[in-house]
Amino acid sequence: HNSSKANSNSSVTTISVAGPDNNRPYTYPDNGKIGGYYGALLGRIDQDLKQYKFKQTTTAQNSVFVGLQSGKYDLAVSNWWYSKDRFNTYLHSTSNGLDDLRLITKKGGKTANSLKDIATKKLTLAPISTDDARYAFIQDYNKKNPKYKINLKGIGDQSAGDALKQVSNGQYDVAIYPYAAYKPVSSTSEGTKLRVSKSIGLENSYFLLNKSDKNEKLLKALNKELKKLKDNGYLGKITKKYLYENTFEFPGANSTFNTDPTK
Amino acid sequence: MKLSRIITTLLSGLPVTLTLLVFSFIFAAAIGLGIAWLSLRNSAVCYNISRLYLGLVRGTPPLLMLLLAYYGLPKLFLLVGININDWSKLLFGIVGLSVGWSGYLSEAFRSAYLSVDQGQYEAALVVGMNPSDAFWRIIMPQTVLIALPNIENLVIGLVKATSLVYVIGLVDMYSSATDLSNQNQGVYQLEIFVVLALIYWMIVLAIEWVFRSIKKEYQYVTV
Amino acid sequence: MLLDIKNIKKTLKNNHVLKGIDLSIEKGEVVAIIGPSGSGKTTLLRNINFLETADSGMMKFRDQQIDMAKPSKEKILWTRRHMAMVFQNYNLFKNKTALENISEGLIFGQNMEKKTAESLAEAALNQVGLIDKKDFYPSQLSGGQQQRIGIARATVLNPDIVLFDEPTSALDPELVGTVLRDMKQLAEKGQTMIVVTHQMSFARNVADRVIFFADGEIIEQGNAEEVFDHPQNDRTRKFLSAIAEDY
Amino acid sequence: MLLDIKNIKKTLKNNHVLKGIDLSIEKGEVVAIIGPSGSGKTTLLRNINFLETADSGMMKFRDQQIDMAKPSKEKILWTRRHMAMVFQNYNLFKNKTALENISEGLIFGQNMEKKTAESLAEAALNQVGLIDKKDFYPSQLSGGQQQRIGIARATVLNPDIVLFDEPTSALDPELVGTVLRDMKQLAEKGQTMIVVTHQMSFARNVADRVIFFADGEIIEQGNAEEVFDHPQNDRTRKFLSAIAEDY
Amino acid sequence: MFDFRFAINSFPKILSVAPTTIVLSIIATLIGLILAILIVIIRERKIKVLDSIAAIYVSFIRGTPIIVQLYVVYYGLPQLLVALRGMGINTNSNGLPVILIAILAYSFNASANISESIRSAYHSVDYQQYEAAVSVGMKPTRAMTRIVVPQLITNLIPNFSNLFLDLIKDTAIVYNIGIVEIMAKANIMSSLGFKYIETYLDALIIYVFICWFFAKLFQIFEIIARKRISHTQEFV
Ligand SMILES: Nc1ncnc2c1ncn2[C@@H]1O[C@H](COP(=O)(O)OP(=O)(O)OP(=O)(O)O)[C@@H](O)[C@H]1O
Ligand SMILES: Nc1ncnc2c1ncn2[C@@H]1O[C@H](COP(=O)(O)OP(=O)(O)OP(=O)(O)O)[C@@H](O)[C@H]1O
Ligand SMILES: [Mg+2]
Ligand SMILES: [Mg+2]
Repeated sequence: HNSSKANSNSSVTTISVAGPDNNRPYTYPDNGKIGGYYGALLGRIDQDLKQYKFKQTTTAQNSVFVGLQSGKYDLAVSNWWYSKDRFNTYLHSTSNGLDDLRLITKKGGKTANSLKDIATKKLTLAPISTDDARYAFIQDYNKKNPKYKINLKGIGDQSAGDALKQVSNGQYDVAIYPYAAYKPVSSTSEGTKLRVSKSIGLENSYFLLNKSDKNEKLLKALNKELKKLKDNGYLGKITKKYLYENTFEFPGANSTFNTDPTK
Repeated sequence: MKLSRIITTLLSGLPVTLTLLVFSFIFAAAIGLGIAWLSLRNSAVCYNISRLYLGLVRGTPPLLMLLLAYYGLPKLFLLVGININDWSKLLFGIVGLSVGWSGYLSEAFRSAYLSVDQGQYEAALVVGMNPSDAFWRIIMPQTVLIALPNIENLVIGLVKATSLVYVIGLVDMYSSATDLSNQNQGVYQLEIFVVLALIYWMIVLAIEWVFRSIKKEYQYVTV
Repeated sequence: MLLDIKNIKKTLKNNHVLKGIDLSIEKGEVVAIIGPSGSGKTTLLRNINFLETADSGMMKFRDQQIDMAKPSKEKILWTRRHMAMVFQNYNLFKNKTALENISEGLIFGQNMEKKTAESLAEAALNQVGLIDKKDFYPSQLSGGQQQRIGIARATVLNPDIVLFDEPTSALDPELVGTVLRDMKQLAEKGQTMIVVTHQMSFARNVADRVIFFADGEIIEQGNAEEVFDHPQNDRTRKFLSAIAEDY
Repeated sequence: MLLDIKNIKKTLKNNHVLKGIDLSIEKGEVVAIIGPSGSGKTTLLRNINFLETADSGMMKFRDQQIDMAKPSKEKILWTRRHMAMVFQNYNLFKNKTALENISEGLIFGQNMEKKTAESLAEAALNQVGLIDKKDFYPSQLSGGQQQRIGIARATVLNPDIVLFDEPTSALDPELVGTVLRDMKQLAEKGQTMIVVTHQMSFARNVADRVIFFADGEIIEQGNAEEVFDHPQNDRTRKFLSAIAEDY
Repeated sequence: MFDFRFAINSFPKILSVAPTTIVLSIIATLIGLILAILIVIIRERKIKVLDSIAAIYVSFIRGTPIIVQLYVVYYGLPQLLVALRGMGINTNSNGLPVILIAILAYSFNASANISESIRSAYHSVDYQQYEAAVSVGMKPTRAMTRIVVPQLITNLIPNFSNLFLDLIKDTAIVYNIGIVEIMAKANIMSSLGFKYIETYLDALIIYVFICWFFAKLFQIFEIIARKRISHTQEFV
């Protein structure tokens, strides 16, 4: 059913892929295709899996999931983290990347080195896009740590630059971002006023797929491919290239990467 | 950031914005005319259908309308076995905006039609025109002229609404702006958006000028 | 008999506006209808021309017999193409020039070629002395000019009967004369006309027959002298005295 | 002299509408102004009441000297509170009842108590025989009734002068009489009035003086006989013959 | 794929923030109305300089998308305040609540649109009604408030209703600056499981109902106003 379409070569299956259009450096629109880390990863997978052809598009993040849910898209790419509901709603791959989470504060202002710090020091956390995995991540944290709850505010699509500006001008005390999102901002005039914490944890990301027989089959191929790319160092290579540091070389990276969050 | 870079980037989205504007307006007008026609027929069923349509369409935020068009419409078509997923996004954007604006246009036409002097129609019949000639040659042109100020407002509203197609990933002027802003981590957001606002304003000023010219052309046709 | 109407009845919102009227018009006759406001004069003309459909009534027009309560589309069109009407508020097509107002009926009512229609329209404009206004829109013309074009629009169709509904009552007093003069000329040429009017002098000087109409009925009719100078009915007398300038 | 206007001039869009007019009115005088459409009659009344401001002109009204080109707010208000105006289209306040239409000016123009104003308004309604319509809105009244309330609204203010601008020209012919009779009564009571009118019979029967106005100028004036029966000026003669029913 | 239970469970939660949408719309409309009246007075009285400024302001606001306006206020206002602080004026840009920014942006937007509606309603009142009022000796302002304004109101209501409904729908983008109204709540509810269709359907139902409700309310106002204030309806 849905958007799979028999090509001239009937053995090739077309997969429609969507990614958010403002999630640099993970995904962004690049001449009608997906750019950034996942653009590179998809390109490689497309090359390797001859039986699949990946039709790419970018759109607003909530829209990506409306499309994924309705079956318009087969595969959604970005640094999606684990949440139980997501994994129940969609098919998911094994890990396809490793994010390094940091807390960003204002130089000379209040500091935080862990999520618990934010709660105990009563710091205000910059609002997080409700579609963003970080939002669910903090919700999850709050559920697990009812004693040290963080005051979480939602917001619509917002770039890292905007959020970090709010920290640098003192509107909020702290923001949480993967290092990759912080890094490009750090060199801007606002960014030089910021201080970044050490890694407060590593987080896996996954592909999410619309539930269908076609995609079950795709999933198997994807998982096999991801394992190959991890093992041959391709993931590490593009992580270094697009995300500014090779998180796969971090201590504990291997065990984190290979854990199954559903267990 | 250089102003010229901002302007050229934003203008690269202009063709999409204008395409959306022109085609959405044409289709919205066509649907709107149909709905107005339904609501003016002497039939309770037709009237209620048109009311229901208007209630639904006019109560739906354009943002949701676009999502519905892009994701809902293909599902609907699949029910009858037609796959339209491969249509371009631009088409879905046009569909969403057309449906969204059809409600407003229908009301504009309806009220304009009702305010055309009934005597005009009768005078046409009396010189021996058949009803359809009377309608198309006398009533319709006057309806359009009466509706003109309303239509102008709606076109301007439509220009602005095209900015919402970001929600289905169409790269119009607004999306070009947000993407440019994101390329620089949002540092130049304010500058970019001010330029964006000015470009939209120019488009609207141009539209106002066109309508002013039309009004001037027909200044003696005081309906 | 050119037009012969029998027992036309019309009810509007429980209001018996026409209570069974008989009316016959001979070819060449000029009939003036007078009567108080709201008595149904306009309604009568509108029913004759099928702008409204009567509740009952038979009409013989030329050689055609028409059931006024159930006229067929063809008969309606046929009737309208052999009759013309001039309105109180002129009702010139606002989106058409003076010339187009006159040619429109020729082209779309009588399927005439555009060229021919336009030259006929120009001739009609010439006759009322308004040829220099041919490209003007109604809003650019005075009331008197508009009404004279309204009359030209009606007569250019060469109709068997022209119906006039208070053609001068929306006009400034000095402009009334010009319109009435056009109408008088028309009458002198032998045009059959039914004229609803408040201009007693026109009724008196031009009409072959005057009909006094009240409350949906013909109360009294006859030539001008009979009706104006020797009214038989109280209602007629009362109306005439209200109109007369006795303050 | 109650009102004495000197050399009033008014240009509207490069159009010399009033070309320097002198006009004096004695207390108790009834002046009728006649003249072709567009000659500036309405404009004259509007300038007297400061609904428009003249380009130049001096006005002496009662004991006040007013520069018509630069009237102060206070003088405008004072003038309006000693004059009243009756409009062609009645212009009753659509959002007020018949009674309120009359009392409004008393309460807000003359600072009268509401109670007193209302009893005066009722008396005025009684006089024109419309007391049973006191709670009706204008849309519920006939044109004749509306205009008679318009007159009551003006006269209840006990003004020194009432200005009438074609008070009957929007009325059905049978309704004209009632309004003219009200006006005649008023004149007989000694009310000073300036009446722009097309009703020659009213001008003839009621007016002390008739002014023929054309092209922004007073062409001729005198009593009715002088102007109507022995007009001195060609323009006057031409106008009178256009009005006369000679078709 | 459609999770009915999720849709039904989310509904009351999304509904619970509907007041934010409504209150935001109402406050913005009220402030907009006040600004609009000022604009109308300035423009109709042709007050020098201010008149042109008001005209440009209205044209600009009517010529730019609300989402762009929202961002310009959102990013511009703090910078303006910072700049003012630089000039020695003591302003605090930090504590600026987003709700204030939203209200401001939507009020500006409403003021421009409403001012145009009022102007057209004003022009549709027969000017002679005003003249009749001053000719019985009312002061000009009184003639306005007692005669012209009551008649203007009925002409205004249908347009005003449309503008209000548009504003309600336009608030569907305000989640972009972090205010939790209907759309934001729908997004938040969805983000956990990335299930959007259900919550968007909920939101749609709520919007359609709200719009239907206010449309009816304004219709009733109009009927009442016609009967009680303007008496413009023909009594049959
Ligand atoms: N659409 C309608 N619905 C109900 N009653 C109507 C309608 N049209 C006209 N009437 C009524 O029918 C009666 C006759 O109206 P008509 O216009 O024929 O009178 P008239 O003699 O032409 O009057 P006038 O001299 O004022 O033109 C009036 O009492 C009027 O109120
Ligand atoms: N606002 C205006 N702008 C330009 N010209 C105007 C304006 N108002 C009136 N005029 C012109 O001023 C002249 C005098 O108009 P006015 O209404 O005073 O005439 P009138 O004698 O009252 O005519 P009528 O008998 O038709 O009422 C006319 O030629 C008219 O076209
Ligand atoms: Mg009539
Ligand atoms: Mg006048």
